[in-house]
Amino acid sequence: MHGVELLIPKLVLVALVLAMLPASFMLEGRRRRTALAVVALFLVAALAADISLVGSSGRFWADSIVVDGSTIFADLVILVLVLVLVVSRLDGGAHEKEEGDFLLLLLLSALGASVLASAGNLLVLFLGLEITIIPTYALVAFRTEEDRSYEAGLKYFVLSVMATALLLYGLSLVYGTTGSVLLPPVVGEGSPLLYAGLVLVLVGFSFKLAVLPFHQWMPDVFEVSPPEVASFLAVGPKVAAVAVLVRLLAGFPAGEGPWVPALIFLAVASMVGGNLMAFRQENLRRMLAYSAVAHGGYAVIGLAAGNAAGSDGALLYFAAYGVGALGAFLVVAVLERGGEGALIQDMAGLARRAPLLAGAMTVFLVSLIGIPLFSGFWGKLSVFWAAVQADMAWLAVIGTLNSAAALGYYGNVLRQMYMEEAVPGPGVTGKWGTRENGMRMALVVVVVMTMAVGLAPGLLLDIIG
Amino acid sequence: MSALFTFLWGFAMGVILLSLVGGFTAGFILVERKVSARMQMRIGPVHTGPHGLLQTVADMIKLMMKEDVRPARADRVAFNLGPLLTAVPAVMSFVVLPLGAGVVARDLNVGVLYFLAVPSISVVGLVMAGWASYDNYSFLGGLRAAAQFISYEIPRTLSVVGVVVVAGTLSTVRIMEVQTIPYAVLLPVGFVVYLITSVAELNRGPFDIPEAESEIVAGFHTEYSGLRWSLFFMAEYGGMFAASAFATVLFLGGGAGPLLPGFAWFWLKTLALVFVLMWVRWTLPRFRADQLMALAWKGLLPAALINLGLAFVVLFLVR
Amino acid sequence: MTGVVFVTSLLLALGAYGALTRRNAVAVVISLEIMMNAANLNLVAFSRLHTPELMTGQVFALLAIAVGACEAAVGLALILAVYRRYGTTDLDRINLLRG
Amino acid sequence: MSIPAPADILFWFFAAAAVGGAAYAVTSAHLIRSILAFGAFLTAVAGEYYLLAAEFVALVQIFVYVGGVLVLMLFALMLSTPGESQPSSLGRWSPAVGVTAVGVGAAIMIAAWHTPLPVVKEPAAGRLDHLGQALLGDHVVVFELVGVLLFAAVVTALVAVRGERR
Amino acid sequence: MVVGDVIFLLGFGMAVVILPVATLGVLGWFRPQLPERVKGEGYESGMPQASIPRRPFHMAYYNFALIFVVFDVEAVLLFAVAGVLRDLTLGATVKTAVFVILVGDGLLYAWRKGALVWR
Repeated sequence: MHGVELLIPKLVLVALVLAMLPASFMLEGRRRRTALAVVALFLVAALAADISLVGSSGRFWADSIVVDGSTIFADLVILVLVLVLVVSRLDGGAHEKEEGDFLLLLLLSALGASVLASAGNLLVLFLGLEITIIPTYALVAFRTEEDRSYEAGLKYFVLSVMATALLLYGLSLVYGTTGSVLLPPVVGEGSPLLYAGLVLVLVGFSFKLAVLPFHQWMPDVFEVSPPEVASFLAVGPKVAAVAVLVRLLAGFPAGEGPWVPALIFLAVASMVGGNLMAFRQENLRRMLAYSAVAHGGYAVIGLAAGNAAGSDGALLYFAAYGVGALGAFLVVAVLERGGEGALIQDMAGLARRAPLLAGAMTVFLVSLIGIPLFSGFWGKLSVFWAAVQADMAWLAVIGTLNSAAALGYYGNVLRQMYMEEAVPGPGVTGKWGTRENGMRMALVVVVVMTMAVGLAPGLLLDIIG
Repeated sequence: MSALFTFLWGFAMGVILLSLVGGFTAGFILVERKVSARMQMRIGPVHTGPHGLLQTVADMIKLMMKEDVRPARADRVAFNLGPLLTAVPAVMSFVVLPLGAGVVARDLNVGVLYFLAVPSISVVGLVMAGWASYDNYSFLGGLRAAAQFISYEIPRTLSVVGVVVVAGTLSTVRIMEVQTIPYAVLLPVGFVVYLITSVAELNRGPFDIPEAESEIVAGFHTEYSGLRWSLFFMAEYGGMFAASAFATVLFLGGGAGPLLPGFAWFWLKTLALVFVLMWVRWTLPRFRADQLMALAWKGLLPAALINLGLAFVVLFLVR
Repeated sequence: MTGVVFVTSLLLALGAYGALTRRNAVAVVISLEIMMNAANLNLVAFSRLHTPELMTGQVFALLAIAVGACEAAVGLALILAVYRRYGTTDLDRINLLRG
Repeated sequence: MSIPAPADILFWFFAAAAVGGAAYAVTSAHLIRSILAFGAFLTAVAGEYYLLAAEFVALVQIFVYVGGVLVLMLFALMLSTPGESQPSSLGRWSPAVGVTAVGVGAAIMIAAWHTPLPVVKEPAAGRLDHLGQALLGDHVVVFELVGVLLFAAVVTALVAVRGERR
Repeated sequence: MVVGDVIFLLGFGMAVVILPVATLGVLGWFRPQLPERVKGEGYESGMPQASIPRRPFHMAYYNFALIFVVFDVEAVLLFAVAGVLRDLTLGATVKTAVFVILVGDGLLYAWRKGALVWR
């Protein structure tokens, strides 16, 4: 087949998934470190292949699979995400006895996200979404020692399947009215039924993107699932969903039609609602969850703008936000393994107890707030700029005000870490708060990425092309 | 008007085939009692009619006139529906069964899948009967029956896939036509898997764990009596005949054979298979529950997959 | 074919109603499957409107049935796991998480 | 008034059965009745598929849903009823949800009413072959990815049920 | 002729359902009906019921049921392609084999996890 090299990142993921079965003997035994390192090497190879593909594009199997700038970009984000998570677990971590299962589910979900990002028709879109979501049901409920993780898993399942059903119904209407399953759909005149279908599709995706008012599953899931899973859920499926949403919306005339106000509503509601609720949280993970809802709102601004800058911006947003969120959850993982409490006030005095860990967390939080020269800033700038271009400057203003407000709750974490006295009790020790070299390496990598993207955002924009 | 005619034709075929299944049940029960008696050095029923031929008729009259007892705490709807949901799909499967060359109620273009899909509803009836009876033996029997049924469903279906791959059609009638060499020769593994799984799906010995009388009385139909109970029997014996006839269609070339007319060959093969099933039942000891499951998942399922691979090779050779 | 959409939208609404109001987790899964089936019926019906020989709608429906079955299997696995810890499948009584 | 074609009569017959079954499944207080009604619903939908010249999909529906998913639900039913078959009452806020659900359904209906749909075409001859060819041709990615999905489902389900009872 | 098939199956199904139900109903007039309290009790080899037959049971049932549903889908999808393999190239057979291997991986997984053991 011509241009098969374009599929290498996906094929590597498939190969890894298939190899997990024999590898799990090693992963759950004494050779765990070696096995994980090999997995990481494969991921690096896939990443290298993905980067070398920048600028090329292709279509496969009767346009079922499309590889273009946004696909390569989404693959990049997903691969980096999985790679960092694998590296962070090199020296153990929670559930290391079940490393094979954990990694297998994670890789399956990543494969699904990669497929979703390159969906060329509605069938592959639906299938990619399901392959992404189904493994996460088990991942969310991975902690057998916690009853609540199963409760969260079940609730997540119910809402997610409901979204799937609405999405499928919407897709069926899109197919029925346009007569084709190819992406982007051939809309032509448009019709009420088609628009009804599109709205249902958007509702379905809103659940998956966890934007208000379809966010209810997010805080519960973030509170009880393993931190690695939370960070994956916050970024991986979402960036893929945005990539495919862009492709879907490309068929519709920009800036008009009933879905534009719907998108604007989703964006504003999540930004405002997410931030307001994040203020009230005492639990660090729930705070991060609600802030993730707000961040989803910012990204939707890009989609609502409906122009090229907006769709690129939405993708860029999740990447830029993603590194910050990933880092924050790695810190959560370190704290959890060190036996710290889950509340924000448990972080009191972290700057003295584990200065480098606190420093890393500071970088991540600053990036999440959106302060210039850190990655998050460029994400926000690109979506706001798109809104201005689309004559929706007021949306950008609301967004900016919200970012300023977010300073409040992120700042609270910073204040706890630097200004408050540590409460005696069990907790993390050492500069990094952990003795695991893998985790330290992962933290350094994420810090470097946050700064690098912050200083040279052009790197990412080039990939989207 | 043709629609009405088709409807009535369907209704008539339903009546005919239902009576046929009823007749088979009566006949096979008698034959089975005789056969098992011979195998155990007994003589079986002899008193009712010449050589005991009317024994089953007497039994049927008795069953019809018996009181229909339902446990007080049983779930009324589910209890009544259980036997129906078991027997009706078994009879429905006869629609696509060619009883001899060209004699078929309706030749559906998805006949093979129909024959596998419709009887799979039976399992719902089994579980429901067991659950609704509100009785420990029934409950366990229903569960066991369901677990066994679903476990053997997969290898059974996969073994048939092999035949479809080679035949290139899903119509039962077409499969008989294109079958120049009996597929039992080409796909011996599939044939064996199909026969074993068919026996197991009917809960017949040596796979009769769900109704093992030494362990759980009569399994899921412990609380049933009279005509309702006989519906379960109809499902079993009707299913036995259907499975044998279907094996004849899929693996033994249908009515193909020298000298005798196709019709005769078809019935000969089918009845021979029915006899084999009875023989097996009264010869082999019962499996243990764990052996039963291990056989299905670790033995027959891989075998069915090997059969599928074999079918791919055969396909390559045939072309 | 407008009739089909009438029927399926009714089924979708019924399923959504059930999924949001039933307390028993198994009943919720039933409601969700009703919603999926409504969409499937749409797909099969629309297959007849556009180039039936391509079978796109039917392939989509087969895919959706596969997805529905997987969802049901995973969902009931979760229900089972919850039952073993909480001793109930009543969603209202499973609420350790706040919010 | 002309006499409606048999296909139309059958269509509305199955539609009524499906809606009736779904309504009963969603509202019945007894879980066993819900499951039974769900089975009736599934069969009615399979009838619609068959009528719409999707006989393969219809039988897959019977095979997978009635023969598989329904059995799984019956197994789960045995869990949910320790003691008596407890009626599972409807939630407290059902009127509001009901209004919303009806609103969504009505909105789709109105949209459908105002959208002209193409004329129904004759079913393709040899459609079973077309289906297989589509799965191995244009939609081969879907076919293989369903394999991945099924694998993922096995892993997910088995991981989700693991762990000891407390 | 699909409509004909449906009508036929409907007629057939009606006959198959109505006949047994009618027989049950008609014979109900002739049968003795002598309810007694003891008759209504569940059968437990002559003793009063010791436990209620509504209890959680063996995990293994569920493991098998979960795997079953997945493989059910696999088997039935194979029918969709099995019929045409004869007319297509070798590539089609390879594609089908890949599908079988992908799902077969699930079987291996279950096997390795010990989910296929009746415990």
